[in-house]
Amino acid sequence: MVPLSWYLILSGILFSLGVLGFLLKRNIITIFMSIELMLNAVNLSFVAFANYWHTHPVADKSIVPLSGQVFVFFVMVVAAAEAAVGLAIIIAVFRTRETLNVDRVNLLKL
Amino acid sequence: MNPIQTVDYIRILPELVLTAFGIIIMMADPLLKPGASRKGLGLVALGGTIAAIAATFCQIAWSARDANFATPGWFGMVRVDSFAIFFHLLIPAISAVCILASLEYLDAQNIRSGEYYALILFGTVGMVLMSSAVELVLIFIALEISSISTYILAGYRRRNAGSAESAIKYFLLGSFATAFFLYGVALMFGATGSTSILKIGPALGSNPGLLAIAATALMIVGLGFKVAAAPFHIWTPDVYEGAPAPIVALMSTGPKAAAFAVLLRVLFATTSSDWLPLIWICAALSMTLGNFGALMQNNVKRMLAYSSIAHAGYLLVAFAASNEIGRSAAIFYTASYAAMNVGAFAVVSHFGAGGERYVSVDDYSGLGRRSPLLAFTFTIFMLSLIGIPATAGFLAKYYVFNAALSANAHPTALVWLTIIGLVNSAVASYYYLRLIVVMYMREPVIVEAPAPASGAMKLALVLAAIATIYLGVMPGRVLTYSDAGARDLLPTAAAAGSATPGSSTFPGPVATTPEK
Amino acid sequence: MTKNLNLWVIPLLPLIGAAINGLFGRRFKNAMVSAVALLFTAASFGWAAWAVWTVWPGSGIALPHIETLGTWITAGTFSAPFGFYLDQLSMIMVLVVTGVGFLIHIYSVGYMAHEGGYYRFFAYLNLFMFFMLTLVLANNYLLMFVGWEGVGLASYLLIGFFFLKDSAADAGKKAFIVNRIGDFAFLIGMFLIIRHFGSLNYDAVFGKIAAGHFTPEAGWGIFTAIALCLMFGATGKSAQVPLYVWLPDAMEGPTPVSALIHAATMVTAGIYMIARSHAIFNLAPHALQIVAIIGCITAIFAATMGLAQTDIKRVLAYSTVSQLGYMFLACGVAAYSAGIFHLMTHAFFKALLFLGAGSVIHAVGGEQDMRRMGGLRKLIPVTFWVVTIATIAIAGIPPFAGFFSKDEILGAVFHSPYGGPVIWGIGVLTAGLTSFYMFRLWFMTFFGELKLGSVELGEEAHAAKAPAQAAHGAASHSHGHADDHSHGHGGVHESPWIMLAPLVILAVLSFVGGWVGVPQFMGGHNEIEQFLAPVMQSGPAVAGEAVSDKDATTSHAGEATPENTKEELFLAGTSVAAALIGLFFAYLFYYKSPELPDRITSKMHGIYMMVLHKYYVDEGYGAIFVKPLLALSTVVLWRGVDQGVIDGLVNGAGTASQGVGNELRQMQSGNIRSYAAWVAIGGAAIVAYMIWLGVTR
Amino acid sequence: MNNSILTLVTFVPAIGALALMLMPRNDRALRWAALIISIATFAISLFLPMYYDYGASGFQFETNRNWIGQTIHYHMGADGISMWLVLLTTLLVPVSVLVSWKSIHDRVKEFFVLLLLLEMAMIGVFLALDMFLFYVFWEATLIPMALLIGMYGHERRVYAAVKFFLYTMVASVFMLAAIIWLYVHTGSFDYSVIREWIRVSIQNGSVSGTALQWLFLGFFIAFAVKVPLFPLHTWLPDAHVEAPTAGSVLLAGVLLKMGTYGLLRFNVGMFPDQAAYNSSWINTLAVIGIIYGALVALVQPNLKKLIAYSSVSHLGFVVLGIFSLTTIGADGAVYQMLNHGISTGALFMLAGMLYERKHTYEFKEFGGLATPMPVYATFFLLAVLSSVGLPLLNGFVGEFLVLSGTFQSAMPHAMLFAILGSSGVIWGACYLLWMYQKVFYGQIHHDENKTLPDIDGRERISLVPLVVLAVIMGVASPYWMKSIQPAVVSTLPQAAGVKAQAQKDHNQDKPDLVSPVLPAAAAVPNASATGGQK
Repeated sequence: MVPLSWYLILSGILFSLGVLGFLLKRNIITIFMSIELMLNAVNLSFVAFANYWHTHPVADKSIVPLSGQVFVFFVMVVAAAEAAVGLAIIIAVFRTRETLNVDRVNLLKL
Repeated sequence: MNPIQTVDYIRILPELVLTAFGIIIMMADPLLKPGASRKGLGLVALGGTIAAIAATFCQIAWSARDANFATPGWFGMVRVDSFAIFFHLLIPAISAVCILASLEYLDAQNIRSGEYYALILFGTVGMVLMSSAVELVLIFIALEISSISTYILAGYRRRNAGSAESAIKYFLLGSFATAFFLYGVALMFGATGSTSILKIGPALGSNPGLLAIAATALMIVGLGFKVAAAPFHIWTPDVYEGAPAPIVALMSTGPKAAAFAVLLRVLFATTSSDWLPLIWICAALSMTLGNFGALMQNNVKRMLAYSSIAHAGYLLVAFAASNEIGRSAAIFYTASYAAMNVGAFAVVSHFGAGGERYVSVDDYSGLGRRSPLLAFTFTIFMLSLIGIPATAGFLAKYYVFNAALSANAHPTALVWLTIIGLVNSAVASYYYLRLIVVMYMREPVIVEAPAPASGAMKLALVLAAIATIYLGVMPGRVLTYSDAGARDLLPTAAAAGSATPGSSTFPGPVATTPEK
Repeated sequence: MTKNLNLWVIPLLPLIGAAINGLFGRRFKNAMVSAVALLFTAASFGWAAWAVWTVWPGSGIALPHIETLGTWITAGTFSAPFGFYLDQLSMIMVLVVTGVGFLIHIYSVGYMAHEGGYYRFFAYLNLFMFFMLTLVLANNYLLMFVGWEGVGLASYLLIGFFFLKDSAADAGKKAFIVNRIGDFAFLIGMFLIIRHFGSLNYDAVFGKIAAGHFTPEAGWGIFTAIALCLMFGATGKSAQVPLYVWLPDAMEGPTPVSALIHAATMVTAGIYMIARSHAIFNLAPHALQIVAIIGCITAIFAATMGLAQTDIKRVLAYSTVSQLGYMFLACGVAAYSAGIFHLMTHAFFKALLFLGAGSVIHAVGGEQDMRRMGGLRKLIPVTFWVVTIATIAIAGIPPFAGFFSKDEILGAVFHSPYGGPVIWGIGVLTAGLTSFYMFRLWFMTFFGELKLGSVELGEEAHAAKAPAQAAHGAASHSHGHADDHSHGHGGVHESPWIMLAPLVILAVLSFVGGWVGVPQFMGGHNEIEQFLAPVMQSGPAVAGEAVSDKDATTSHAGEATPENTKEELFLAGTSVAAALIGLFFAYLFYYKSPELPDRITSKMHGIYMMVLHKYYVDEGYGAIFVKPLLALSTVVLWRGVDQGVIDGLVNGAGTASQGVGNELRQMQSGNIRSYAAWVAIGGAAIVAYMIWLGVTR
Repeated sequence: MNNSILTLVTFVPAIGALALMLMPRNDRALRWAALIISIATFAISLFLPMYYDYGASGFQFETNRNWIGQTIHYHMGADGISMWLVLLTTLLVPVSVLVSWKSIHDRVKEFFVLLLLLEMAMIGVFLALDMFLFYVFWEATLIPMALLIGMYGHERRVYAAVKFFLYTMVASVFMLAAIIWLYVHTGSFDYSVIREWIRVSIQNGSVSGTALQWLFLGFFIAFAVKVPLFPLHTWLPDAHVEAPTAGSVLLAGVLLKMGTYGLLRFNVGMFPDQAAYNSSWINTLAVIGIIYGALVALVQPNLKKLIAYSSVSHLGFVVLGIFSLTTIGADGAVYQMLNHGISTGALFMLAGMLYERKHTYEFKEFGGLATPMPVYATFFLLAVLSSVGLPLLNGFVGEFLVLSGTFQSAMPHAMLFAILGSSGVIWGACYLLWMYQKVFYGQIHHDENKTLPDIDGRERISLVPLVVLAVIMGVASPYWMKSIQPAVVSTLPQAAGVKAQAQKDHNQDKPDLVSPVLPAAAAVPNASATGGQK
């Protein structure tokens, strides 16, 4: 059986990749994708942890370890909503600035 | 037994009411003629916020009758204790004033869409829910509800490049930070097997493991971003500058108050206080960066943005105090800051006129002559932001520093933090004073008189001003509420839940009934 | 037997006069103003005379007679009353002040008749009377200080009476400030008295000394300190070295003012104060020695300066300084009654001299330079005769008043351990010089030819005269009217009788005034010394050194043994001889061969210039104190410390904050990715810190 | 009546300000209304000395009720110190209204509203016995004053207003920190409670000297800036020069007194040991202030600046008297506060009247004004003489007592301080007479000055009360002292740590025992019985 730590390390790597993508990419859409990557990395953790707690039941019976898997759906829903709104905003930016290069979106500063 | 009881609906009544009003507005909007003023919808939204406040009073009444009201409902996800009720009153009130300010603003900016109001209401739902949610994923969702609404609202001046930029910055960075928060939630889930704040505390004990510590750190990052605490404050000036002024009024106070509420709940969930040095540093950094950054600003919105960073810093001082007085002070501070800052941005939004033309400090020259009342109210807000006695800002600061000085843990460090804070507030007085100076001591550079404020705007200003003065002069009642809220926050009280009904009862009706 | 004399009325009457004239005088006619002023001064004199007569020794009323009106200042354990104190000493003083004051008031009616600001003048003059009477009648040092400062104020106002002239305004200011330097020491002296006696009341202070609580061994340092402070205070008011510089300049004031304030009364306040405090001084032999030395130096120093002056009033001014030096000297040798005696006679003849000089100036149309005068003997005979009497009196030729008092002092000096032959010799020399410059004045003014407007004056006189003439144009149109009268008289004329009458009375007093102090070796009884004896002995029967010199003075006055008489006669003869020698040289230089002085001065040009420039003392003070102080204040303190350092720091802090702010906001590059980097770095730091915390735990 | 009189005095101006705000912009009516309100306040305040119990010590007319929660109280009370300072305030405000009658013609309403608000805050500062309340009033004076300077001042008014505000703001936050610290440890804001707590804590050693020292400094810096004590004084000349006349009058007359009042009431009253411990350097600063202020005043080319620096010098006396820690010195200091309010207030009014005519304060524009303006010159002379400390005028009494008290003080180097401080009498004469000569004496060099109108009836009416008071206070000081003295005595240190002082005071009752250099005197009974002639 694959140990929990592997999942967690993978999740951490994915999350870091998301962060790096945000930092290094210039296209707004790509950056947005990086954020999605970060969220999905988190989802991976959730699932991994849910599985872990499923096999290691806790004393407090009111805790429902399966909830971890449910959370993933919530996160996905939220991510979808974010995507909808985000893309709308990106379009608005494109309309006013006619570019998707994030480095050129710097009217407001100092 | 049906796990969901009637009382559970009462527990989310304000959210329900707000959502209902939001949906009504969304549905009504297409029925209105395009290009027509959406003032009517604004009034509906205003009604929604008032209804939400009324719903909160319903909760208060309920809590007086039902000792178990404060126990978590909805499968342990929502806990309506005095703490939550405080924010249930505060946040819709903020929204109400912002809506009042928006009524005039939207006409002035020629924005004709009803979703604006609906979005405010939905955002409010998120904020209100944040304050009563005790489950991390629910908090995440509530956070996203409020955030997504404000992302859109920030970009509402569609023809303005700055507004769009503000929105994209807010959106991208906000999502970025939320991802950190979420990662923290996941790790916390991993560490304890639960995402309920009420349960992770006892599960962790006083010596949490590495995973939990990392989780706390990540959540601090996410929430720190939302409250604009340094070093996560960096988005604030840009976003505030570009966003519509009434929305800035809202998002500099409402989500902030809610995020602080969450921060309070999360940080004090465990008896561990590993995060204290972090908060100390954040507080000192926020105050310093905020105040010094504001010194040289010429754009009033931007200046107030920096100021809001600084105020987040003052608020964090109360966190650093890490005692009940501190928690109470923090709660009180959110209310005080909301009163003065909403007022200040309301003035900015009115004075900015069409296209927010007049937002530089110089534009305010001679305002005391051109529009004495507007200048006078603005002065009240500025004085309050400086922290002059007899205003909300002073008392808020006073309680914060009082808390810091009465802390038992790390007294020396907190004395220093207090001194940093006090010196900062002296430095800060310079840039607030600058506005007063130009208003009263310089001759006007703009010849056209500012348009007379609409009734709604006047009402908004008067409400904010009264609140500012009231909190500064007669804060007694609000303080008893914040004290009660602070008491309910304690993990022990929360764990005991129904065992100590007195502490979880909102003191309002108890205090007021005999008078009536 | 006690009797309420209401002594407070004596000073209060002139104050009422001053108030009436000051508040309403502008609307009064001149006659009304003078009537008010004279009435209240006369009433004050009358009341004083009545009070003195009532308590005259033998009347059965115990002296000193003390009346307390109420508390003036009270704080902690300290309290100072409005109390009045009448003893033999203050009797003499109060009579001299009110008497001479009244005469000078009368004179002023004539002298000031054509000046603007007539009401102002009399208001000030009455105000002066009020303060001077407070000074001499006070029963405690603090109230004396009231008078002390108050006469300084009156002096300031009166010197600066012709305030359109810068020189007058300057002189007034100088007088006040220099006096304040003395007052500063007086204040310290008072603090010391409070510290060690707990009170400033004479009866308390002297009572404690009289009770013999203090031996010189135990109290030596303290009494010396107190005495030195008081003495320094007195040097200011009584124009002694080093603070005499204000008095010659004070001649900018109207001449009656010079007579009243700067000759007869105010300047003697210092002498009065030392005499009043003799109990303290007697316990401080070192201080006495210093008083004697200062008096001696002042006497000779001022006399030499008087030699070369050509301004008639300045000669008198230096003469006053010199005579005050005598009085100081008398106090320094513990011959207080001799000092007071000289004070009294000096008041008569010096007031007379000033008033006479005023009459001369009045006669020659405002001219004050003696080189332009001459031959006035025939033209103004009354003035001539009274001035002659005064000159003889001051020169110390018997049987005029000055002789007795001066002889008394010199005798005491000779015998005293603080004096001795050297100081006595200087005193005699001074007497000779006094005689010389006074007769010089007399000859230059009244003999020879009238040279009005015909003499080409030296540069000095020009320089002095220039501002006055410049001021003249404006002055004649306003009430600030300069001394030079513009109601153009063709020739020299005698003054009206309202001015001459006081002169005559003073002349009589200058003649007979000394007879109250005829020493025993001349067959007199020295009444004044005996009169004052109870006061001067109210001090302690002190042990040691102080007692011996007390004995010396009392023996000198008291008994008359044959050897004593011979010695006294020798001493008196010497001083008369000195006076006659002075007279002879004056006759030689300024009557017989008037070209002689020029020859001498051209030979001894350096010394002459030094004397003419008054030893450059004013210039020296200016260079040492005034200019460096102003430069320090401007350059170092104001521009340097205030604006440079402190404001520099304050403004610098402001600028620095703004600079920091400007740097900090560079963080805000506007670039989303850099923002995200901040968030990421911050987040990484926080996570790293927390994990480090967890790992190390 | 007795316990609402203070509330009445404090808030009548505030109510008046509110009423003015609601009035239409009729300048004439506004002026009259402001005058009537301020005179009414003065009339009400006259009840204080009338009903004051002169036999009692401690606070009177007290009112004490909960304000915020259980700990922050609305606690007001007056003793002999604060009562007279309140009266000084209520006297100076109507006078300031009169003096602003014509000089303020723009934004009249705001002006008088600010003036009355300022009055309320100033009165509150003197009467508050709850530290929180005190701080509220303390800060509340700041805004109206800064606005008065900034809105109605002269060329560099903005700089001056901002400087004034920031200087005092920065300093007072330290006081706030100290107040909070005290609250946290005592659980109370009440002055008497905290004072007692500190006393007890010192006795049983439950509070460290270091902590007290920091607290002392926290209060000290706030007050020292307000006084202003060298080297924290540089805001004052700027503020004065730029302020409108009424602003200067109240600034010098009352606001500076808040600093010295605070030093006496709080620094000395609450921290007796620290006051004694720190007296050396504080007195050094005070003496430097006396001499420095005078010397700098001496070379000012500007009338108002000169008077401003003279305030630095005069307030040095007050600080010296307070930190002599003797009854006499502190009595004198309190008296000197009142005197300075009156004499410097009058000087600023006079300067303002000249400004109305000439629109400048530069000396080179004046000279010879005694001729066209004799009445004005007379008033000016009286004010100058009062300021210079001429006996029989008020200034002398205060200065004398301060210096005398310092001289008797048991504090280290007290005698030296007293002597150096006494030199102030010389400097005072120098700069004030120099000023008087520059303005009034000599020839008139500017033709337009020849026809300057003398002061009119309104101006005379505004000056007369001050001048008359200067004389009365100079001759009848016991009337004031009988209430000041007990208050000072109960404020001055009684704690264990200043035994030397207590010993000293004790000794002063029996002057025979005083001097260490006169041991022979000790055994002899009171000498005045034998020496006095009765």
